Amino acid sequence: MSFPLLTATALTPAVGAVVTAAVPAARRTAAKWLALLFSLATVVLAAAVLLRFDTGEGADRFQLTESRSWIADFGVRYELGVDGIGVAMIALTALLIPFLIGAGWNDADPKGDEAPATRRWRPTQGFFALILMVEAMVILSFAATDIFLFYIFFEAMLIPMYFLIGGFGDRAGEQDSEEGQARQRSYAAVKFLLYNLVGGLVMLAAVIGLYVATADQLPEGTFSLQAILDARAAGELDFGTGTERWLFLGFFVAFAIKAPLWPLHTWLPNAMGESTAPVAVLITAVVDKVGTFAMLRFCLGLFPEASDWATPVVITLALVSIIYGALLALGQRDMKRLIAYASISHFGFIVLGIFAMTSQGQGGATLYMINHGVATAALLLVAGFLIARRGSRLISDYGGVQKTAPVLAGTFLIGGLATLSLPGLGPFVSEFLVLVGTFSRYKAAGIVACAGIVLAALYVLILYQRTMTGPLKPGLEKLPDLKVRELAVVAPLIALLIFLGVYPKPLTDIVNPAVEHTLSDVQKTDPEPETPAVEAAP
Amino acid sequence: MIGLLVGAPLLGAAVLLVGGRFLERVGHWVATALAAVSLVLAATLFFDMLGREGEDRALHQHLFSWIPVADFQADVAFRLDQLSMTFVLLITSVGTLIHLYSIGYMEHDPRRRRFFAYLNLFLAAMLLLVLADNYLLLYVGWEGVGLASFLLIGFWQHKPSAATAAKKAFVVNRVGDVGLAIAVMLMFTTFGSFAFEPVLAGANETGEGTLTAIGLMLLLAACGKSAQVPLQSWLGDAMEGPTPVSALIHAATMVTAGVYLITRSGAIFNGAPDAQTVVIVVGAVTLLFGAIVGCAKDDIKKALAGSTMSQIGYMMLATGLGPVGYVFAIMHLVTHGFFKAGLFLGAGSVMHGMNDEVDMRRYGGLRKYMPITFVTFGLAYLAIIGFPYLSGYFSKDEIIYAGFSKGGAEGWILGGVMLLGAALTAYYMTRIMLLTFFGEKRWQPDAQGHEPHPHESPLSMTIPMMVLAVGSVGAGFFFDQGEAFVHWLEPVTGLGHGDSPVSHGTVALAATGVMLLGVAGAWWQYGRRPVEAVAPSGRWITRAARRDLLQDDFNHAVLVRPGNYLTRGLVYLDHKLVDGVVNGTAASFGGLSGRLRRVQNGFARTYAVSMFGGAAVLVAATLLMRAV
Amino acid sequence: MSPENYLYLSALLFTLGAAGVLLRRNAIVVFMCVELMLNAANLALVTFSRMHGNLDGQILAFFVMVVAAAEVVVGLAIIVTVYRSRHSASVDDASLMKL
Amino acid sequence: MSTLASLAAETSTSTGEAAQFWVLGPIALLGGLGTVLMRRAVYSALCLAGTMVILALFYLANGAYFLGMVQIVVYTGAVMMLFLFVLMLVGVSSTDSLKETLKGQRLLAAACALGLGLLLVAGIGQASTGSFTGLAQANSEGNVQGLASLLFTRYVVAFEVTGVLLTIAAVGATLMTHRERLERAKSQREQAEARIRENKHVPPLPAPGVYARHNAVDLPGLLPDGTPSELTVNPTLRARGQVREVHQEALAAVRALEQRTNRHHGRAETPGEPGEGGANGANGVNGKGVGAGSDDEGAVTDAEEARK
Repeated sequence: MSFPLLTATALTPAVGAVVTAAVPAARRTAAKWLALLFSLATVVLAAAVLLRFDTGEGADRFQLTESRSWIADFGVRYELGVDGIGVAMIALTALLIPFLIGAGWNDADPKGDEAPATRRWRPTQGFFALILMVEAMVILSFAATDIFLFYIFFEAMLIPMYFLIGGFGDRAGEQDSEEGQARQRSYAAVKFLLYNLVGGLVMLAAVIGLYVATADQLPEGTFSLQAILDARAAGELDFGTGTERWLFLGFFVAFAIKAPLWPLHTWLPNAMGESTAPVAVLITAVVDKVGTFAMLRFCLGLFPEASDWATPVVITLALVSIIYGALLALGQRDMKRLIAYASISHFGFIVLGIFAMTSQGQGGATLYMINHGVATAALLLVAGFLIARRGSRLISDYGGVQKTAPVLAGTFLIGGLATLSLPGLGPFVSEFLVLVGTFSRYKAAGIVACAGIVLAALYVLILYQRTMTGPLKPGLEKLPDLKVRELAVVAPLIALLIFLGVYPKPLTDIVNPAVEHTLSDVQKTDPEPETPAVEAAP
Repeated sequence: MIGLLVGAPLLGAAVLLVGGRFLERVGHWVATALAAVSLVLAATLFFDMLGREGEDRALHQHLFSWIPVADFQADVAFRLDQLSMTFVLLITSVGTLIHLYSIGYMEHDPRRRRFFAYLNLFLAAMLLLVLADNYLLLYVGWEGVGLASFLLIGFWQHKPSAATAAKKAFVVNRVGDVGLAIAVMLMFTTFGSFAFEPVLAGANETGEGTLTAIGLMLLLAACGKSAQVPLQSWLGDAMEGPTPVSALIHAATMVTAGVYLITRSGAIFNGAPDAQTVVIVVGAVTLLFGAIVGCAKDDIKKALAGSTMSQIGYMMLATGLGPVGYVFAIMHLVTHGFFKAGLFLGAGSVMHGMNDEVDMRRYGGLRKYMPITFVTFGLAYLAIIGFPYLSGYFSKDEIIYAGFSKGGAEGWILGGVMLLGAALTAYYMTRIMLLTFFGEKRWQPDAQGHEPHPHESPLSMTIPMMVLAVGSVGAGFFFDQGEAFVHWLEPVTGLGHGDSPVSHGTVALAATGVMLLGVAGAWWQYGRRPVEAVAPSGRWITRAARRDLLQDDFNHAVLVRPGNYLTRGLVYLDHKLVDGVVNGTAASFGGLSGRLRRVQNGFARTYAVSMFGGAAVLVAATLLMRAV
Repeated sequence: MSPENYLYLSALLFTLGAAGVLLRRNAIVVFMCVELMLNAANLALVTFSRMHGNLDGQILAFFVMVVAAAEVVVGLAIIVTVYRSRHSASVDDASLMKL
Repeated sequence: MSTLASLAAETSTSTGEAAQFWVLGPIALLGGLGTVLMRRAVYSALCLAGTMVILALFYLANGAYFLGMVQIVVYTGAVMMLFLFVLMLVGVSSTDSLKETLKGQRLLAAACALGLGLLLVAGIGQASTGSFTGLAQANSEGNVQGLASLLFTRYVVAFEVTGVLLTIAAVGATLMTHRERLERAKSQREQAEARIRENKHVPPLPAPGVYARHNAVDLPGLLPDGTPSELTVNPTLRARGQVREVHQEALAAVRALEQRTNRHHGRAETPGEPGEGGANGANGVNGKGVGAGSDDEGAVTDAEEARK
């Protein structure tokens, strides 16, 4: 354990947050550049993590581990370590944040009436500092292998998110009055907080329960994932069926709220609708992923039997989310809410893949987390640029945009195509893997999920048709095309999408071993093909 | 080498899309050049292939491993055998010609660069589709062409009708794609792979049930892409796109992908007779459906679209017949590619000269004004109606013969249906011909009030038409020389010989007979007397046919409207029910606490009461403890 | 008769006192009722001491008296001051315990 | 005394003690009831005293001679007196109505008290130990000595602590009730000057009972227009809320009388004229003046006589 690389990766944005927040009010631009700088530094460190991670045969599961005693009395340790999935997620997080900062460059500037001199305008510094803070928390929760540690960051994340949602809205809601929007915003923020806090408390109970369970079976209670897994493997640890199921539920509910699974999803559309585009991306592409990631790592790893027991229900919920989210996306009048519901549908796919308990399903789910992150970022950010130009989130306020802003329309279309998982773009790979993985174990579920594909095509194309094509809506004649900054934000994302769609092998190489580990935790193996094909010539 | 085949147009698309303004001037030439490059590559590969013998004609190229997850091994690998070779030649040649044609056709369009980018994109996707070595890669091409057609149909986005048509096409295709996706999954779960060789080899020792399931799913996909009933509704609207697009995508190449898919999966269908029956039925139904629609349309492109559907119906039916039909399906596909492309280009040329007027009742007597178009169009016309010794004659008659050779009652039925189809084909094609080029001129000033001045199109447009005309005249004859085409494809598709109750000659005779019948009927109705400029209301069958036999009304009533209600209802429920429950909980907690607050009224004696109550409870507790 | 009667008596007195505390509003009377309860307790203690034949009970009662005396002194002082400020000795003419 | 001692020494109760218990016990209970139910604090205080005395007797009967004495001296003597003093200070005659102000309080209180009582009784019944060892050898060398030996050996610390407690209590009580006078009291002269300066109540405050049909010190005088004025009553009484009501009939009678006299003198109706009212009032006051209702008639009659 030489240089604590993971800690450094997580600490950089945290430090950045402090530094950014400390910049005096007048020097807004400096704060922005500082934030960008720190986020880029994080990217570099994350890249280092990616390189240092050994994907070879027989490489141990958790790498770059760090372990210090923290609260000795309860066996809480500061334990970090990443498996393939963790590495991928950390990379995604670190990669997205600079784009978000770039996209939100002017979102937190004092708007017209509120002059920078007055104290009451929303300080830019705070905005960027909060974003960096969230990044730090998320990275830590991806890296934490001590359950209690994970829980802490899992919850602490909510605080900066709360302020980001409640404090910085795009002023383009359906309601015109400033107060109305403020009320909507705070409603959304409180809803977000309450939902996640409830989940968190349930999880806390489960965490404590877990500790007790370990404490009276092992020589001393522990929160360490690795220790518990080893004890399980050695047969020293076995929560009874009942206990295990309760604990599983405790964890699962929390994660199901975080990665909104029907019917615990209603906070997402509010939160995403009211917050600025970068924050919305932060919610759906980064923070929510912690939920699905945690399902994969903790729910399955710690409670295999219970997961097996719950699978039918979870899969049903996932299917409902897929169809339900897509249908509601069809019914939305508000661009960002539409994307939010689309995300709910996609999270349905992720959960489906995770609980299909096949290597394709779980590998696909992991890829899905990443691809969905990038795709949603692309789509949502472009939508954000559009909204910022027109000052409205209503789809009905747009039309024929491609005439005045072809590049914007084009990028929007590509983002949309990624969302409907067109082959050649990243999401297709993951979605198809999830489908195959599900199908190979639960045929019916796989087929039902396919309906999601068609619906996705519908809501994306209808959105595109209504906003971008047709005759130009009055008031849009002067709509400017993407600026250089905006293009610089979107273009790399699109390039990344294409790369992930054409050559995802590097990613799968990282992810596969981790998935194998998870599968072995739940003692599952892929179903065999019915009639193994005769070996084909290359 | 094979990779380059796909790569060249892909590169073109990328360059043109990213390239930006300064490519405006040369963009179309770049695109055409790259299309030509792939054509040349294809030609060289073709001759190279001819150089080799029977078995080892098929080429494989493994580029890189695409999605490796456990047993799920998807590679980017190409397979170039006679079947794909045929398609590659068709696609690249027709594609290049149409690129050339578009240079003239899109001359005045400000977004020409993008148009060519899309065309290149389509070429790349289509080539990928036919060259793929496994079904997943094929799926990529499959949706790729869907995307290209979406972009090109909706190319004139400012027209809401175009945008809607594009969306419709993509969504309907998506339904078909789901079929293909499920088929791939089934293959994976059945054979543990979805590359052609293992799947097709494994098909022999797999249960018929599975094969039927896979077959039906593949058929669903084919229906989507090839506009077969019940997923046919998008093709008519697709004519909103620029005419070259209609010619390339919605006549010659993309819509035939379904036929390719089924032929490629022949082994599976051979093992699943039920699936084959369904294919036959679909083909037959579409054949008549398209023909009837084609008879009623006054929009020249829509009429041609109907004809396309019907012709593909022929091919489908042929593929449904199994090894007997595969070869001829492909053969008809190729010849159809030539003459239908020719027809569309002709139609485009006509519209070009008539200020984009599409209503045939406003044409008339154009043969004097645009002779070249007339001649080429005419040749293609003769080809499609199966005029003896033109290409249509050979391919179609073979299919009809194969139909008869199914044997028994089915054989007769199929044969009859196809003959009827042939008659209808002759009818509506003649109708188009008469309405467009014969009779006296019926055109009027358009909305802007300026009289159209019909004129022959520039060379860049007429040359492709001539080439295609030659193709549509000669292809069939050439293919039929010593059954060259049959021998060429046999190693891939296999060849079966049914015993037909009727001889080749009889079939040919019958076909020609009904053809003449159809022509006569059309002349009787449209040739003898002048045609009125506005369509008569006609009988119910005509009206229905004008509305595509109510397909859209059906979809709207059965799918769209209920869907709308469903979504609206769900939105309401989500707000009121799911969200309401949560908010309700919150509210109830608030009320409860408010009520509890009232107990704390601040009066010392109230608190004293609770104290004593507590004391009493404690005493009671102790006593109980003692008692127990 | 058995000395338990004393206990019963003390119980009754205690209850009476309790009732008084709960029912009366005049602070002084409330106080008296408290005294009554204390005395009842004392009676019980004395009886116990007789029962067990040692004096600890009486000692305890003694202490109770002392404490009671102290309590009375302070309590009455409080009452007087409150009365000075509010011109009333009622315990609930105002809900003092609510902000 | 000795008899009592002999009684207590025994391990079983004598009939004499039984008689004493059965006679005094109910009285003690009555006292308790009185304490709780009497409307006037003074009465309840007295009832409490009675109960305490009886309890003292019971102590003696139980062989707790010292406690018995202490009970009488300290409790009945000191504590109750303290109570009475405070009562005097706060107002002897102030009666608080037994009307319950808190909703449901009475019900709850009754329930609690009853429940508690029942439980206690039940507990005693359950825990009853029929036999009991008398205090014979405990009190062998005298009850006081016995207590002392315990008090100064085993319980010495507690004893000291209670001592401290008492001291603190005393100091605290004085501290609380003692008011620091910041400036010296105003002399009468100064007060008068102050009155002149702020020109309020320049003449001395009106005497109570004036213009009323009564000259009791706690009866407020009537203003010329016939409304009673609190000012006329001594502040202390006011503070204790012991100002007596002026009966409405009385006021009505006064008004009626004035009207009649006005009519008699044939003067215009000018109700509430000081002079006249004053005359009448004075007359009324000087005349037989007890009980408002009755002497109105009297006043009327001498008014008639005056006319003839």
